[in-house]
Amino acid sequence: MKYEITIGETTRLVTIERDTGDGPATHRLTWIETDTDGTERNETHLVDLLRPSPEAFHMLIDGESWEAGCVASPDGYLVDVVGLTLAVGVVDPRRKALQLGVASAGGLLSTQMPGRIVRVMVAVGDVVKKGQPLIVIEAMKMENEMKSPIDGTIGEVYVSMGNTVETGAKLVRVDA
Amino acid sequence: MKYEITIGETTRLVTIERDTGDGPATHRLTWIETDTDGTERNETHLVDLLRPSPEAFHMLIDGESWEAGCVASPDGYLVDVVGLTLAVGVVDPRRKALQLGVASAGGLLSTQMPGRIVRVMVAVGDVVKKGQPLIVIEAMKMENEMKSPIDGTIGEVYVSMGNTVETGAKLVRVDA
Amino acid sequence: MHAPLHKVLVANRGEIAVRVVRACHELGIATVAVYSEADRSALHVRNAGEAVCIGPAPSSESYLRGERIIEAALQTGATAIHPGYGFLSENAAFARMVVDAGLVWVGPPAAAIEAMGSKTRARQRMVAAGVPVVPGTTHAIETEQEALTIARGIGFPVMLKAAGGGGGKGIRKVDHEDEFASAWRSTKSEALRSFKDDAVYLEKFVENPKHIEIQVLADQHGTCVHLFERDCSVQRRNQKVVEETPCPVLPEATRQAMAKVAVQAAAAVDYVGAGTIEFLYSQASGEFYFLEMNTRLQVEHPVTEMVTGIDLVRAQLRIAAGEKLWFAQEDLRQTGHAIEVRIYAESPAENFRPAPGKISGLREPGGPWVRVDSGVYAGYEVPIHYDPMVAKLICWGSTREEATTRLVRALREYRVRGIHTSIPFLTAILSDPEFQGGAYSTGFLTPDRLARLSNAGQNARIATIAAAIARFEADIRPGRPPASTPNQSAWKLAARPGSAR
Amino acid sequence: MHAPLHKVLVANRGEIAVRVVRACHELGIATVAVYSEADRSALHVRNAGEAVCIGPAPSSESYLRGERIIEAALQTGATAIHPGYGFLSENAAFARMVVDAGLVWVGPPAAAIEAMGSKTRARQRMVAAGVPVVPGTTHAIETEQEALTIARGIGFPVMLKAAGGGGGKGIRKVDHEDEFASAWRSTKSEALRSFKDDAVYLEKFVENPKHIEIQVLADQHGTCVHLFERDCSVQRRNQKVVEETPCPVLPEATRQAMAKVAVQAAAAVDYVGAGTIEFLYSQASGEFYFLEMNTRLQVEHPVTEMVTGIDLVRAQLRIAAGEKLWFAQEDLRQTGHAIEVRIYAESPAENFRPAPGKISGLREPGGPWVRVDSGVYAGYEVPIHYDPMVAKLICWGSTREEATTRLVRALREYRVRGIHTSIPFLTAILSDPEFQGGAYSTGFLTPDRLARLSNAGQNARIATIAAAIARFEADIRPGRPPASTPNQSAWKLAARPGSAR
Repeated sequence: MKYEITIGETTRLVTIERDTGDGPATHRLTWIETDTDGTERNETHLVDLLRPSPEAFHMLIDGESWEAGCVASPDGYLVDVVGLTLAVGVVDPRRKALQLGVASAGGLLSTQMPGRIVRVMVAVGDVVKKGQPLIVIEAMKMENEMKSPIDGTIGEVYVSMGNTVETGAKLVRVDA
Repeated sequence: MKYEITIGETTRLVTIERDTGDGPATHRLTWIETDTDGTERNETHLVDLLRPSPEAFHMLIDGESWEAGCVASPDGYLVDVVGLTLAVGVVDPRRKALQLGVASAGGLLSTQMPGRIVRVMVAVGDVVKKGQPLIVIEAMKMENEMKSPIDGTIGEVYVSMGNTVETGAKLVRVDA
Repeated sequence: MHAPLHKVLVANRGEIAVRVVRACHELGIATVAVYSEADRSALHVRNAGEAVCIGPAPSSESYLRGERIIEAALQTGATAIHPGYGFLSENAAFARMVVDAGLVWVGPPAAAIEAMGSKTRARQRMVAAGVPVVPGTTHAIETEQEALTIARGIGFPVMLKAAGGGGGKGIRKVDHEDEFASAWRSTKSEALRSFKDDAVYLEKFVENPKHIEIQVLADQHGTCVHLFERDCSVQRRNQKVVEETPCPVLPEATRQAMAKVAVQAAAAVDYVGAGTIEFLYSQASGEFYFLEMNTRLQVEHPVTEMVTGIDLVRAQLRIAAGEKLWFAQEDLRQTGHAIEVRIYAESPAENFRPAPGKISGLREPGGPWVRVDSGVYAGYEVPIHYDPMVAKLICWGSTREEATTRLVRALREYRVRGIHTSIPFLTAILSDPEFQGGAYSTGFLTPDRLARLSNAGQNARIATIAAAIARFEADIRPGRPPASTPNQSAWKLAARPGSAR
Repeated sequence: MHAPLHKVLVANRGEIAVRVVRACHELGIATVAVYSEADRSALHVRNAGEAVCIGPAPSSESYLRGERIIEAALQTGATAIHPGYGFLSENAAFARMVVDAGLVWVGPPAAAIEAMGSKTRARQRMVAAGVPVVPGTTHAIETEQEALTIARGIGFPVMLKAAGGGGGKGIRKVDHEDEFASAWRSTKSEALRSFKDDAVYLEKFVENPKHIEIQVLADQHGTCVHLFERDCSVQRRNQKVVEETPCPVLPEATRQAMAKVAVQAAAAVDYVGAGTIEFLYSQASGEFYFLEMNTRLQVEHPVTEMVTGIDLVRAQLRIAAGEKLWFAQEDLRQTGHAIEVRIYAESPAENFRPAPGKISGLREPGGPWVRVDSGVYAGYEVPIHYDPMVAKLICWGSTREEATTRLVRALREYRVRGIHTSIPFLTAILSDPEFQGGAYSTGFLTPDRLARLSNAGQNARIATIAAAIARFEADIRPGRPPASTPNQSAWKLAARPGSAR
């Protein structure tokens, strides 16, 4: 199998298969790594995977011991390595073409954290600028301003003051 | 609901129902407790149950904070309270009559621990005494003799040397 | 064991409630936890002997409801109340209510809380007691014109501070005279909003100071000792992030002078119990100034415990029970070095946004001289209603280097799955050369350094591999957990020819 | 950091492998774990930097295969091998192979291991060095007749011991002359079976002694210091169960005399690294006798670390790297008190049967001065192939009482679900008045006391309630987890009128 795997600005095209060699490895991964000076080289890793508990991936990568937590996200996985969680995008290139028809989330503002809506600063029809605060969410004694992702007009407001929202909840739609 | 609950030599007939009072309690339990001097008195407990993780029961019993681990066993539950695990028998008296037809496990020797069979000291047809060692299981660098539960004749041997056995595995059947 | 403290109600939540319950149980004292409806599953409820629900999730309807808490104490037969830190711990009216209800208050007398509660009044008391304070006014200033005149006298930059302030709020630095008018107005209105008191005073701005504080313990019989200093200069938004003792750069003579002043300050308000006197220390001039006194246990008390061997919570309880101090000043030593980091449910890489949620997996570090004071467990849902601090990690070492490397090791061992935490950020701070040098000031976390440290610790290749495997396994056998559980793996290995070689 | 110890291979498993990996990482040393096929999921594999599979589950085919382990070291670029305790740690031939392969051996020279490996040879060396040994023979005895004559001279009861013995095996007490013949024959045959050497010697039986041992540290430059004593007298089947320091009843003069003798003993064999000299101490006579030397780290080393502040594993590594000792004897102090208990996967109430299996839930205790050295984690399957010790719990306190009550608190906080452990038995020991008195001897666990303590800690009413609720919920809604998860509970509370009052 091949996947396009994206972290931040970097995308790697990773080939992965079950390892059938004599060693303890369970998986074999290869990709072409582009170094900072632009040169390209093949990277291959043999991985022996074990899941010691439901949330943990323990991997012996070429004999090196690493642990990661992997939680599925809409675009791929949230992967935690030595305490830092990275958003890792995973795309199957064969399916990519099928997904091009889906509308972009451009003007949709949703929340990355659960919390309580303490201020709604716009109403349907208001004209807003990119970066303008639209909603304030309180979580853990801190107020957090949720800003407009684009210039536009408020098309819909999905929440009102006092609402409790979960991660991923839609807040406001801004129409360009 | 009513259950006969047995720990060691003591059996209590416990009535349990959902609590519908105003307090935070989720369950209400009552039974007649016999004190050491033979006097009987009613015991009633209001319990607020929470399962903070799959293996743990956290109970506020009349406001007291207690934790127990409960794992189902053939006869009821293995219940761990402050580190000590007790075998607790639970019988629904309505179903008890139905179960009287089931044969007793009298002559069946099974293992309470996983391990490796390192000695089989009897064969089918051997006459054995109650308490006579029949099988030796090794676990964690220690040898453990498994003894005949009754006087009788060996009817069947289910394991052989070198086998690895799991908890609950049948070892030998002794016919009276 | 301690007759007056037969059963203690702990009027707090989180790690500090767990900490106090532990100390009580070690002394043979029964405990009562209180909890809000959002905290039924909290660790302090699991660990305490009894638990009473005191109201809905918002603190104002539960942990701040003094009369409800006292009612819970009376109802359960508790004989004393320990307030922890935060919430009602520095509320003099509550302390008085507790005593009036016939209960023991595990804390200083209400009068001492009051004397230190107003910053201007505290400054007056300290000046009277001969304690050095940051140059400035000891009273609230009436008019903008008067304030500007004083500011000119002291010289810019100056600090405008709310008299009733605390927790890093109601503080504003003014660099130039032409910013003064707007700063004056906004400080006053913030003070009114936050503390219902628009009194504002003025202090000289101390350039790149260290925040150093002295722990004191005083009994009810007039004896007061200090337990040396803590350096809490690593701060973000006026909140402490890392604390250590000893301070790596404090000259011995200054340490002693500061400690002496701290004991004076405590004596000036007839202090009883555990308290902390905070100072600003200028590395340039060698001078130090009284900042404020915290009339309660501090979050960072463990580092003092680790180097002195004194259990401060146990000491609070014994003092509250009327015991005389069982050691003298000259019995106390600083042995080795201790560092604490505060672990928050937040995402440093996303501008430190709060990150409540379910902790799907947890493995805390262990081994020698590693102390975890945690308020959470595997499977716990960190609620959105309270402070995001989920645990403290403290390491001791025979030297500062040993303590630091041990703490880095422990942070790298820490596994918290399901929520973001400040762990990688803390690891980066401890690995920073300026931190390691020891001379860092409260200005350590400059915007540049903050940006660098809060994005440290990426293991992009490892994350790439993990994500690829997770997706591959999900595609190959959907619905099943990717790859093998331990047992299956052992079988697989055994079944595969050649793998045993 | 330590050039000769660039990367260390840890030739062990379980908690001690985790312990050594931690010390290495704190020193900036890379680590390699080795593991058997049954240990792919073991904690030391997760915590180490690299890991190499060295063979099937049985120790004889993995952890005892010296040549395979050395191969793994060379293949991964490790420059040193730390053996932990047990397995190959006291194998002189392996120590020699390691050095011959050009690797650093983190342990004493092979010659010192050999000198102490044979009990009769060690006794000869100690007598020559002026160290008091238990009265008896210093050589193996040839004939039964000769042995009986010696036994009569010493006076019954006597101990027959295998010269090659260890770990509590090959030892037999003979109370009367008429039991002598059969005891002689069975000790010899057991010695041959267990140690491939039927040499047997004879010692006076010391009545109700304390088992006291002295920790020593020696560098490669001729300096040797002691780190005081440990009292390991709580034993079951000659296995230590609880260890503490200081010994609660040892007179100071005896402590000093014993420590001096221990340093002499180590010097007599040109010892290097961490080692332990074990003594029997008679409380009746005040005399003490050399028993044997363990030429490796001990299971119970943490209690010494807690009272001295010296990290013994770090010290082993620095000594192996060639460093001179960085402190002198007079710098060392015993501060406070430390106690360790060994937590086994076993069922005390069922005659201590081993209890391997899956740990379905785990919550380790925390807070001040609580140290957990664990080899397991939640979800781990404790294998049937190895020693049943799963963790050690160590507490420090400023006094023995503080350490004891803290340890009881920590044991009561410890949650291990899914397997039986010795936790309730250990709690009962610490609560026993004779243990608390401190004068207990190796005879402490009499059959009566053992029966009582191994069945302690029943909470029958609580278990009754839990089982009733579990069954009720299973009957009411089969297939669902009984009762609510934290979140559901909060909703339920919120939805129920009146509950908020």
